[in-house]
Amino acid sequence: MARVVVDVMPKPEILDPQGQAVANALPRLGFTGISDVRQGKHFELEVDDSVDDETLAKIAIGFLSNPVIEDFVVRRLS
Amino acid sequence: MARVVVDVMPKPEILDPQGQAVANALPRLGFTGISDVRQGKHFELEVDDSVDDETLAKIAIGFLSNPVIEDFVVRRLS
Amino acid sequence: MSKIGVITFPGTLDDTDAARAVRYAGGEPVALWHGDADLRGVDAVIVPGGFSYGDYLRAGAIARFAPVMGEVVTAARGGMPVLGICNGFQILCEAGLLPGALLRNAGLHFVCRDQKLRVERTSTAWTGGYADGAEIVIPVKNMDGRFAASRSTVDELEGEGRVVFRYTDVNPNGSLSDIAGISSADGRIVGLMPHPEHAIDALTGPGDDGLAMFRSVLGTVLA
Amino acid sequence: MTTTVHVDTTGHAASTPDTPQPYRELGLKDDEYTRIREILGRRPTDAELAMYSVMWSEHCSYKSSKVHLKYFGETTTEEMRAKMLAGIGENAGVVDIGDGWAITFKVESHNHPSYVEPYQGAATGVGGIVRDILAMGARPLAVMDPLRFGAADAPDTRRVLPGVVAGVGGYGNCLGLPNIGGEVVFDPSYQGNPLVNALCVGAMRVEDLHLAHASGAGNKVILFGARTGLDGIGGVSVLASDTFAGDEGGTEPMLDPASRSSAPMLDPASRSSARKKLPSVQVGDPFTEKVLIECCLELFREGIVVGIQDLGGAGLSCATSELASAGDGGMHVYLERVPLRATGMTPAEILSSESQERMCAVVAPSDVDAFMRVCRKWDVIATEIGEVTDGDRLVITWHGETVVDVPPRTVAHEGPVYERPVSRPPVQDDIVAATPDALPRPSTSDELRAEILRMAGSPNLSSRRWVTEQYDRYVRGGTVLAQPSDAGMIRIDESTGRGVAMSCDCNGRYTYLDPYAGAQLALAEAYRNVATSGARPVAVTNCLNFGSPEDPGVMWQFQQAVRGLADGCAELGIPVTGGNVSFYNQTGTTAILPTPVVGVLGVIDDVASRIPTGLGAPGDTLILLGETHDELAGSEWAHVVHGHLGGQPPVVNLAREAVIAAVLRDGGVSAAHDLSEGGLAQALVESTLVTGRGCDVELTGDPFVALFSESSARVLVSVPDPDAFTARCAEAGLPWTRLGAVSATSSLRIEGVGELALPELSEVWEGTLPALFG
Ligand SMILES: Nc1ncnc2c1ncn2[C@@H]1O[C@H](COP(=O)(O)OP(=O)(O)O)[C@@H](O)[C@H]1O
Ligand SMILES: [Mg+2]
Repeated sequence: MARVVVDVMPKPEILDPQGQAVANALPRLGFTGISDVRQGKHFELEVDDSVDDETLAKIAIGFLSNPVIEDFVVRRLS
Repeated sequence: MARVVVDVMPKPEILDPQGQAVANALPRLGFTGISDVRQGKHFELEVDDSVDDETLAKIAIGFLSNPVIEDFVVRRLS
Repeated sequence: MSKIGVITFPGTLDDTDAARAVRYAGGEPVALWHGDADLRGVDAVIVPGGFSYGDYLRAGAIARFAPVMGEVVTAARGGMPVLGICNGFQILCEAGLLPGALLRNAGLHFVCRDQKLRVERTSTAWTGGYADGAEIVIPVKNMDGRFAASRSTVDELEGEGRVVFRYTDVNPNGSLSDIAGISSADGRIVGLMPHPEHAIDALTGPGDDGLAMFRSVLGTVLA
Repeated sequence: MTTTVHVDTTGHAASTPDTPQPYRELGLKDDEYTRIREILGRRPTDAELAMYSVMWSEHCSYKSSKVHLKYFGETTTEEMRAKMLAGIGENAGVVDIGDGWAITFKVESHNHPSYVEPYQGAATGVGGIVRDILAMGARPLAVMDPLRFGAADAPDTRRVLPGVVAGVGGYGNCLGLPNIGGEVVFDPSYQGNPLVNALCVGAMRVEDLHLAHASGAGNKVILFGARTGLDGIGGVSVLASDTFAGDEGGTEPMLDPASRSSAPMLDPASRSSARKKLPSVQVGDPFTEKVLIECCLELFREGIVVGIQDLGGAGLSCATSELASAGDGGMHVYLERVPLRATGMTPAEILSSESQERMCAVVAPSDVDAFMRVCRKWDVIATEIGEVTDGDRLVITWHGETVVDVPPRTVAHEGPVYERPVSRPPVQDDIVAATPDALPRPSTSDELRAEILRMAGSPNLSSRRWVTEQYDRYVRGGTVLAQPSDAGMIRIDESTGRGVAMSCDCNGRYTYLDPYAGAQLALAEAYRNVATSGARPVAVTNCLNFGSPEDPGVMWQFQQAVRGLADGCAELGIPVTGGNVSFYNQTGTTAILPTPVVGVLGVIDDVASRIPTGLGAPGDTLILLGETHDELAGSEWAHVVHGHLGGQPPVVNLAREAVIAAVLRDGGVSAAHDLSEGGLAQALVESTLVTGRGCDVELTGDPFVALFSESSARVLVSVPDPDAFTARCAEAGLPWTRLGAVSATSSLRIEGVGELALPELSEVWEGTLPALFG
């Protein structure tokens, strides 16, 4: 068993209104010094040891993210 | 300038319909060996060096997450 | 009578409405079930709106793997007219039948309003009944309606005249180039965010501007 | 996780009578605990204590309100009852609307959870009321959401309102239910205690009515829908702790026990002690509920459901005890069969879990296979968890050991009943004496014009578009009227056009000034809104939101409101078919404005004959039905311009309301809009803006009173043939005033006041909520 993390983020050229909304709200709440915010998704998977990296990449690219608009990163936690 | 990552996840005891939907779909797509999926949010912040950890924690707990139903982790990327 | 299939996925909501619109237009709606790899002999397919699988991962991301979608993709590649409305449009994009993707509305809220559109292309299976450049009002109602694609994809769509509907007045969701609906190159597959099936009479909708879409396809498949 | 679950069996309880139990932490009083011991002849087990405590809470047992609610029954005549197929006491009221159709509708509160977690609180509020309607055997058709928030510009309102609205929309939209109306009201008294009420309407064929009872020994009990998790077990988690935190003992209970458990926003202590003492916030899964609805409807169609009950507050405790109590036998539940989402849950936790999207059905053994087949088709988890027995006990076992053995009626229907002290607060005299008569009034035309604009842009009167745009009002294709109409209207039968209209209203300021009259004014407004759509009002539901029942002044408000509402319904001849009570809505010792939200259901034979809202065609004559008096106490004008609240609310005239309704149903009206908060000025502003047409109006009498008084029983109508129409008014004894005419211009022109161009008005009216909430 391993824990695998997949982070999916909007591509840099894609408008990210959610991140934008957070960035705009922070100064209003009195928090300064944060110049940019992007918001994406964070998945945590419990994975059998039999699942190899190639399979994980397939899951991430074909399902958890849409390559038209998103990038992803897969990490195995020890 | 530093990049800070905040991952916000539904608390373990709280229902996570999104993660559930992904977990249920995987076997139908032919991917086996994944026993559990949880889905949360992933924020990437560009932060001035003046912003200390305490401030980041405040932002994470009071704004990026609702502590009643979510846990969060803050990481500074070097 | 021409048979138009209407797919129901778990979480589909506007299937009865799409079927009603087909009936109003003079066609015979046929219910198609997500789990059956069977189009039941229909002449065209509507992928209706709703929140298939709750839209939890990404709108349309799970539904596109349903057994019935395999059949839809094959039939569509063979020229069968397919209309994706709202969630249906999102599913067609996820399935690769139409380019681009639909993202969270720029305002971050669900938006339900009577929306003005311009019909930009009438040489499709679903818009033949409209006058060129016609201005119509039909409801838009969605959370993820912002059309996004690479610059080159948008240029290609514009260049080939594949933008079928454009928002006029206001852009409700931040779609690129005010795009409300697009088609495949041959005009047989159309996807749009607004809901023509909710504009088939003035009693329950803003008018009946949507009815022509269902009449158009009946003309197409009869021809 | 390898938690060993410590199980307190009935045998163990009998042999350890002196074990101290945390009944106080669970909200039970000493005498209530004593009564439980008497009923059982021993101390309750942990699981029994969990069941009794939650079922005997104010929220589930109505212990403070019962003695007053009886009055609804006492004032309902046989004639009013004639069309009522189910009434108070069932999951939801049901009325026969003709042609074999039955309508079921109910409103419920989800106030406190929506303060703690606005999105999920509101979402699960919608989910809960929809399951109530489903449990009657009906297809849910539409929802409404009466909402109350603190001051519009208060920072916390900026946190709560967007979340609540997104939650109502997120759940309802995903469920495919059109939102056909509601309310958004701001008042500082709701600061820290917003009201989130949710209403659902459903329809069924009369013969499909399913009532919640478990009968027929040998029948199976099936739990289906979502898995059971640790959601909302809140208070009950003290049972699983080894040591009981006594820190709550001394504090005044501000919230009812059912919701108090969710009060701690973040209890640092709870983090260390693993999952113990969880806040009772539930997360909704509208997709699962949508599938559950379709699954249930298919089960009903197959005719294989003997009884059904939704799982809401109090979860399985409530469902099993109510099903068993209402049936003719006992029940045996094998608790270990319940599909769980978390490991190590104790029987008490499983019984108290408020996990959403679950239903419980009673099914004949021969139909179980068919039942399971339908559930599999919809991917709904279904588990046989027990059976109906021929005894009279509810027995719950856990891996063969008995953890509950109780007479179910004592849990579900024979909870404590309180006669709380009732007394009219001494300050009430001062409140009534402080009339608005001395407040400075605008008099010049410029002042009047400016006041119209100021009122139109005030938070309570400004356009609700920012809210309603987040709700799908089209789905299902049957919505005939929704915002901005006075009432929502849906078509029930496509072949005949038969439909229903629904409105819910309350002005808490009126109720504060005079709870008896205020409740009647709420009824009058909802009734009038329904009548204005062209429908015939037939039945009433309510959601009574009040402060603490332990405050005799609040109890007086409650008692007066119930009496006012019941007497009003009797006068109008329409029954109260159900409702909900929400007490403990207060911050500190300050209660909210008493807020009895009243929902009125109307029937229309053919929705094609509905009356559109706003103005008719240019040239149509504008007529004001009813009479205007100098009535500004509790008005929006006094509130917005002077921050004043005192005096007597507008006079109630229910007989007049009924005459107006009858005249409107007769036809001859091209459009209508009722007058309520903001008076005629606001009705004109809204009517012109929603139709985009102008009008020319001449006022009679004092122009200020004509514009801003809130006299009840008034409706603005457009009529193509004024002579015929006014002749009918005269015949019906209905006073009317000719106001002017709909014009082909785009401005509202009021003689002696001036001209208001629609674009200017629109900017003011539409701008307020977006500016506040983005
Ligand atoms: N929370 C809400 N949800 C849905 N519709 C709402 C909500 N609040 C207001 N509306 C709708 O907006 C319109 C105007 O509301 P309001 O002025 O309160 O109506 P009225 O005074 O006739 O009761 C009505 O159609 C009402 O149903
Ligand atoms: Mg009204």
